[in-house]
Amino acid sequence: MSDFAIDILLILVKLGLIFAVLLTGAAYLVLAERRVLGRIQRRYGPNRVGPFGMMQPLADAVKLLTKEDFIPAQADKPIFFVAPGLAAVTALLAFAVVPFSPPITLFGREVPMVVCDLNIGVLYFLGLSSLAVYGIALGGWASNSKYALLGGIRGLAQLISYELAMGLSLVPVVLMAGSFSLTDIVLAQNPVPFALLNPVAFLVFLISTAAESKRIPFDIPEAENELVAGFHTEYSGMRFGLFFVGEYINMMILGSMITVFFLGGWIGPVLPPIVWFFAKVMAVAFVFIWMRGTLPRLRYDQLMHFGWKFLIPVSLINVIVTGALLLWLKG
Amino acid sequence: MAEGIDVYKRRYGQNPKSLWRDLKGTVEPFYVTLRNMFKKPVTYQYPEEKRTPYPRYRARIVLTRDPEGGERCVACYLCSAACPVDCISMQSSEDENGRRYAAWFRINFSRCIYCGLCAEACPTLAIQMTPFYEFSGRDPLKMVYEKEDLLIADGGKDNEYNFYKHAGIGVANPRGGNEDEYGPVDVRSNLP
Amino acid sequence: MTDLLPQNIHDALAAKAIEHLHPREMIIEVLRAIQDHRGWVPDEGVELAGQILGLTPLQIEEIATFYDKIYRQPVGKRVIHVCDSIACWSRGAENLYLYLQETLGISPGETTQDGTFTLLPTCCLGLCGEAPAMMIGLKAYGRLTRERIDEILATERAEAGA
Amino acid sequence: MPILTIDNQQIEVLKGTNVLEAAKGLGIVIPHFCYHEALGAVGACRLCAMNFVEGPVKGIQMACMIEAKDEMVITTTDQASQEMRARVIEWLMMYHPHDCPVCDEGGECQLQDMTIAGGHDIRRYGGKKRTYSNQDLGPFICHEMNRCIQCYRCVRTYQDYCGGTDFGVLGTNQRVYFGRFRDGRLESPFSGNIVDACPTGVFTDRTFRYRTRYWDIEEAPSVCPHCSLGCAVIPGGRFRELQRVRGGVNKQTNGFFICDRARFGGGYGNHPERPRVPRVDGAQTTWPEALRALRKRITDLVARHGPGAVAFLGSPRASLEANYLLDSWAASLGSRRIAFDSHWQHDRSARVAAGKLGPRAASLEDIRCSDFILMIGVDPLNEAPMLALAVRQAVRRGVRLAVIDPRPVTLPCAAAHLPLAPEALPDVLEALAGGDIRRLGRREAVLLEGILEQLRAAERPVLIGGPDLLGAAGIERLLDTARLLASEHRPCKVMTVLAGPNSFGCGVLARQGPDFEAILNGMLAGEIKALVCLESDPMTGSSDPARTGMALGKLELLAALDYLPTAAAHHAHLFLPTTAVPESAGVYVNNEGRMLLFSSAMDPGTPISVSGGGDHPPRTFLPATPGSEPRPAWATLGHLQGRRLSLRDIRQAIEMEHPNFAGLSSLTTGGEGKRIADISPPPETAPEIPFPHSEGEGTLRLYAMEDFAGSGELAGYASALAPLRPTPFVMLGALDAKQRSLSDGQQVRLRSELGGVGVALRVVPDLPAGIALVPRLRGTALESYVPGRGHYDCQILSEDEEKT
Repeated sequence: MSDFAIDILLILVKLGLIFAVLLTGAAYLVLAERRVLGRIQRRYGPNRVGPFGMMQPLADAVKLLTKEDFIPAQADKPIFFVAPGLAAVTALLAFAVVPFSPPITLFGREVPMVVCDLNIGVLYFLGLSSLAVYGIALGGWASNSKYALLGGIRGLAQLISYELAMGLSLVPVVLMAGSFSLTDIVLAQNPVPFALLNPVAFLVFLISTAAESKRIPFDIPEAENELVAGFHTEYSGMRFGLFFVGEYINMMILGSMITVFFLGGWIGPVLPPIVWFFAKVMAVAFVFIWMRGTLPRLRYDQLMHFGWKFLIPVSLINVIVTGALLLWLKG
Repeated sequence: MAEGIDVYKRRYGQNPKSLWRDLKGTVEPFYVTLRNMFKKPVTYQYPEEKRTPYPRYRARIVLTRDPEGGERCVACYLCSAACPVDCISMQSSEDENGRRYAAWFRINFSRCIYCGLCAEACPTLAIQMTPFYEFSGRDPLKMVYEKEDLLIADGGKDNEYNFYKHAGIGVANPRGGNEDEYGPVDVRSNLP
Repeated sequence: MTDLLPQNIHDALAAKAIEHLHPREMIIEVLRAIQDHRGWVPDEGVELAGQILGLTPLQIEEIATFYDKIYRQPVGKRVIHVCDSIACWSRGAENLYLYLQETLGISPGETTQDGTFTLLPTCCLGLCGEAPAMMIGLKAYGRLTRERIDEILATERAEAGA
Repeated sequence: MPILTIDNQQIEVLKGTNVLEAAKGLGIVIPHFCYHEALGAVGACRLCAMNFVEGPVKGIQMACMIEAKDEMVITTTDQASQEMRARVIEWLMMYHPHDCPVCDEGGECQLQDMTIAGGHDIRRYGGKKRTYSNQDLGPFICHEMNRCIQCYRCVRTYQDYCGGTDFGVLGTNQRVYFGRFRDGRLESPFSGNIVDACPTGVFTDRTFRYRTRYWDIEEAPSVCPHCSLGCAVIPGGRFRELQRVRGGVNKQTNGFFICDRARFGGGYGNHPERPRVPRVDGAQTTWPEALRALRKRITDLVARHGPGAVAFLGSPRASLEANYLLDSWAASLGSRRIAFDSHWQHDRSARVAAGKLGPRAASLEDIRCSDFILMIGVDPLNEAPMLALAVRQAVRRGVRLAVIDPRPVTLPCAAAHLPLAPEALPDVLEALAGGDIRRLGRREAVLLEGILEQLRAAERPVLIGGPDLLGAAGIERLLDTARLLASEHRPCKVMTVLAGPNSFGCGVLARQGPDFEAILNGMLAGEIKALVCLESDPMTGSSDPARTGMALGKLELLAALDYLPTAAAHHAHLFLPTTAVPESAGVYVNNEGRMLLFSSAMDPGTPISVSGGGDHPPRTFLPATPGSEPRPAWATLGHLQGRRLSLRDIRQAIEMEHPNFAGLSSLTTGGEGKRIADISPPPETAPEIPFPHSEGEGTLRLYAMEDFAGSGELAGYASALAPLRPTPFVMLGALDAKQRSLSDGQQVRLRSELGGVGVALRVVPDLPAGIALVPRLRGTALESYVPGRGHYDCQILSEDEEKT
């Protein structure tokens, strides 16, 4: 068997694994969110299906699959069909560059624990996370519903606003790591994660990712009390499910990104690196859920105000300060 | 950016404490929610765990009887008039003693919203709400209760009350025989 | 009929009623005639008056139950009407009324055991100038005292007995 | 016209209006009990207190007792008058029992409303309450004296307005009692009005006892179909059943009150045998099937025998719209054989009235305001009861009333009665019109001279006549008399009582058309093969039931549209159910030519009391209401002609075709209606009715007369009226009775061309000699004696004579 074939096989195996882990992860993240929110509100959350409600995601899937797939009369059908997939796929694709463990040696070969260690991983990630909004915008547009359209437009505006802050908050990370490769960034955080070295960038990134994934308090595109359900108002059944899955996969990806960029990736004592990686991702996911259970939704103008007039200036200043500091340290 | 700073100035310039308050207001809730996460949920796990409702809980409706065992309901239609979902219907009638009663009385429990307005409207304390809430069915027709299903052999919440002992029309007692009445007037009396 | 009204009076009243433009005006007259003869006006008396006057019993009864000097219930041979209006009351009628009840052993509206006296209160007799006053039959007595009452009762009892 | 200020608002009112009414005109309704528009003000309840600030009277006054004057300034919301009203209502309520839940008045009780409006919301009196024993007031009225607040409205209604003499007020002081001398039915035929008049639950409708609350009842303004006066009534239904009828207000017709026949005679629509499903040849079928069958059979007959083979019979109890559509259906088929009343004499009379009455027609209000009334050949209490009440109102004002009629016309008021044989009535009319008075007897001539004198002296005299004894020719003569008596400055109005609620409308539609007699001849001759009866029963409706029965037997097709289980409906080859008056909308034209709109109060359907069999209603869900097949006759008739018409379309079509009915489509329910325009060509002169004098020893001329509750077609199916129906009797003059040595109350045998019947004898002192009278009583042996037919020759024998 040639190396190339083995490489392909390994990539396929990794892809399969990642798919499986991401999808089940997303499904259980839904359950985890409902349970945690329940506890925050002093309820139990879903606990009827299986022990501790562990089979709930399965039941949800069955329900979503068996529900009627409703298509509005005047909808732009092709786009309407594609949009939820787009939302899920772009989210999945971003995971290609995430290293979740140091390379391991398997059958005498060194196998990198990343699907594809691009040397411009950061740019790839930024690009894909921006693409994710296509699903929302197109879904909102294709539904031929004013709520959905408004939701899509808001999603676009919100993404543009926060993408900038997110990108700018990554500049110090790249500066500090001296590389665009995510593996290099992780390695650069041994022993001190960037979250401690540059907390401002960390916070800006954390907030921006929350806004990117349209999580509360930034869920303006689907604000229930104004827009019914925003961009997915007209979606039902598994198509709605895809949007949902996309959103939670996105949450996992962003969690991974935070882990990679700021929390030192797999690096940690005692436990195997992959466990550390997942623990950190889960911790970030928990923070997101916690945030949802705590904060109320921002108003649209507040959201824009906060993004443009606060986050971007702060991250710009942070770039300058970090750059200056690095120059001073090295110089 | 200068404008942005102006905004912060306008907002916090006068009172620097406001910034602190805002920050605290953003962070403190995280503590509150976290603390609640470790408290015992208030949920009752219904089919396994049952709660005892208070006596005045509003669930299944009954028709009660007066202390003498007679039907309290006089079929005055006030409950059906008060009912916001029109689930009560009846036909009043008169028995040989001149007592007004319901020839038939029907509550459609598949429509009832247990609001209690009927019990509130009832002038004779006949219609009362009970705390019996485990009450459902799959066949809507089986949820239509007739008078025979609704009548209980008890006075419910006020066992002593008998409307006809106060109504002054001579049903429970002879005319003028209630304790708050004079005997019937005699028009032909010689007394002025 | 004869125990209600003697035939001759009946005929006289009937003749008068035919002449009368408004027989209603004679209601009291006919009722008094019956009462004079019978002592009081039973239901049949009301009906008889109706027959005489060409009116319905109700039209008679409306009048009969209105006036307290027309007795629609049996009374004794003598009916004592004691005035209980303000003028007599201020002159002590209340006490005399109680005294009468005591002497006769009856309460208002009742008849003595021997069937002689019936005691009834009445509103003003028009004898305020001679208060306290009472009326027995058509005879009015004023300036009453206990002694005078005893006297009057004795006379009336004697007359009634005769 | 005084202008006064009430609560800072100015209003101008007619002179003589009281302040309470004036305030009502501004929308300020002050609680009051004793004041009633029809009964007037007596100032007894002391509730309508207002504060008179400026003007001729000052201080707290009873508004109903004070005439509105210029420059009055009145407040109703000041503390003093409000407090006064609150106190008064508290006194009135002191002894009132605690029984609203079991009181039928609850919910529509003026006392409840006024108590709340007066500001009395909590009882302070904790002492004992006065009670009364009740009386049994018969099958119509329930008595509950404990609820009385002594407003005297009942007595004022019963005695003063309606002229009843068996109910009144007894006692004085704290014992005032409203009742009868003894238990028993209230005898006045207007007794039901005390139910409407009583502001609380002392008098309630016994037929409606414990049935429905006001808020559950479906009501709509309607018109009473029992006689031709067109009184406003408000029928109310619940559970698909007509449960009661209340009096409506129409100041031009009935005013505020109605008769007991209207109030308690609504049960015809609830008749247990009412046919509710279409039938073809005796078998129940569906609507489309029945309509198709009828259309096909009629087309076949027309194809085979020509359009003349199909005849139509409208009805004075069907709405104008339905009659019109029947007419237009006949016209579209090409048949001119349509009559609108199976009773020949009634039909002709209605045509005369419709053609000639014109602006001379008197409304009941005209009668109430008249100053001399002559009634000739009319018996109001039996033929048109509210007419008697209208006449009474005039008499109460001191107006003289003369009655010329052989029947012992009973009226709730004093009247000069001249009993003349029916044959003499045309002579009387002639004499009144200026003819020779001496043709009558001496006594009659003297009386008639007097009447004529008063008639000439009166400023607003009204002549009233009925078709039963006068006949069409007599009605025509009555109209001529009125024309001769009237001058430009002095109108002489006429009221003609007609047979049915829509007789007048039918008369306009009928114009020169054939009458039922012609159709009957056609049927007997075999020229007419089919008859379509719209809400009419020729078997009992025509003046000769036997001949009609024979003619109907010869028909190939008898189609009936009806809501009553009549003989015609029973025998019809094709039957289509229609809606009863309270279930449908339409227009009636009353006897003075007033178009009156009635609207539908309820939907047709088998009452729950029937479908539930007395028990609770069945526990099923059905897609359709049981027994809801009846459709309005106009809808069915439109359908049969293949036209989809709304009532509005029909009314506009009627207006187009008959300009008399101008304004028909702009009528509104609950209004006073509108007189039809008088532009119809006068009808041909009605044929004279011969009054043959009877021959032979012991032969009497027997006339049938209407009875209050027993004669009307609708009344006959109203079970609640049963207590008012007399047992069969015959009336005979005192002289005739003496000749035959018969006495009052005796069972006698009545023998005539219709056979022999055993009846009770009533001796009437002043019945003209040679005349006997029987009431037409449906459902008895006297059913076949039809009023208005002329006379029957009869013999009256005692039972013993009969045996020998």
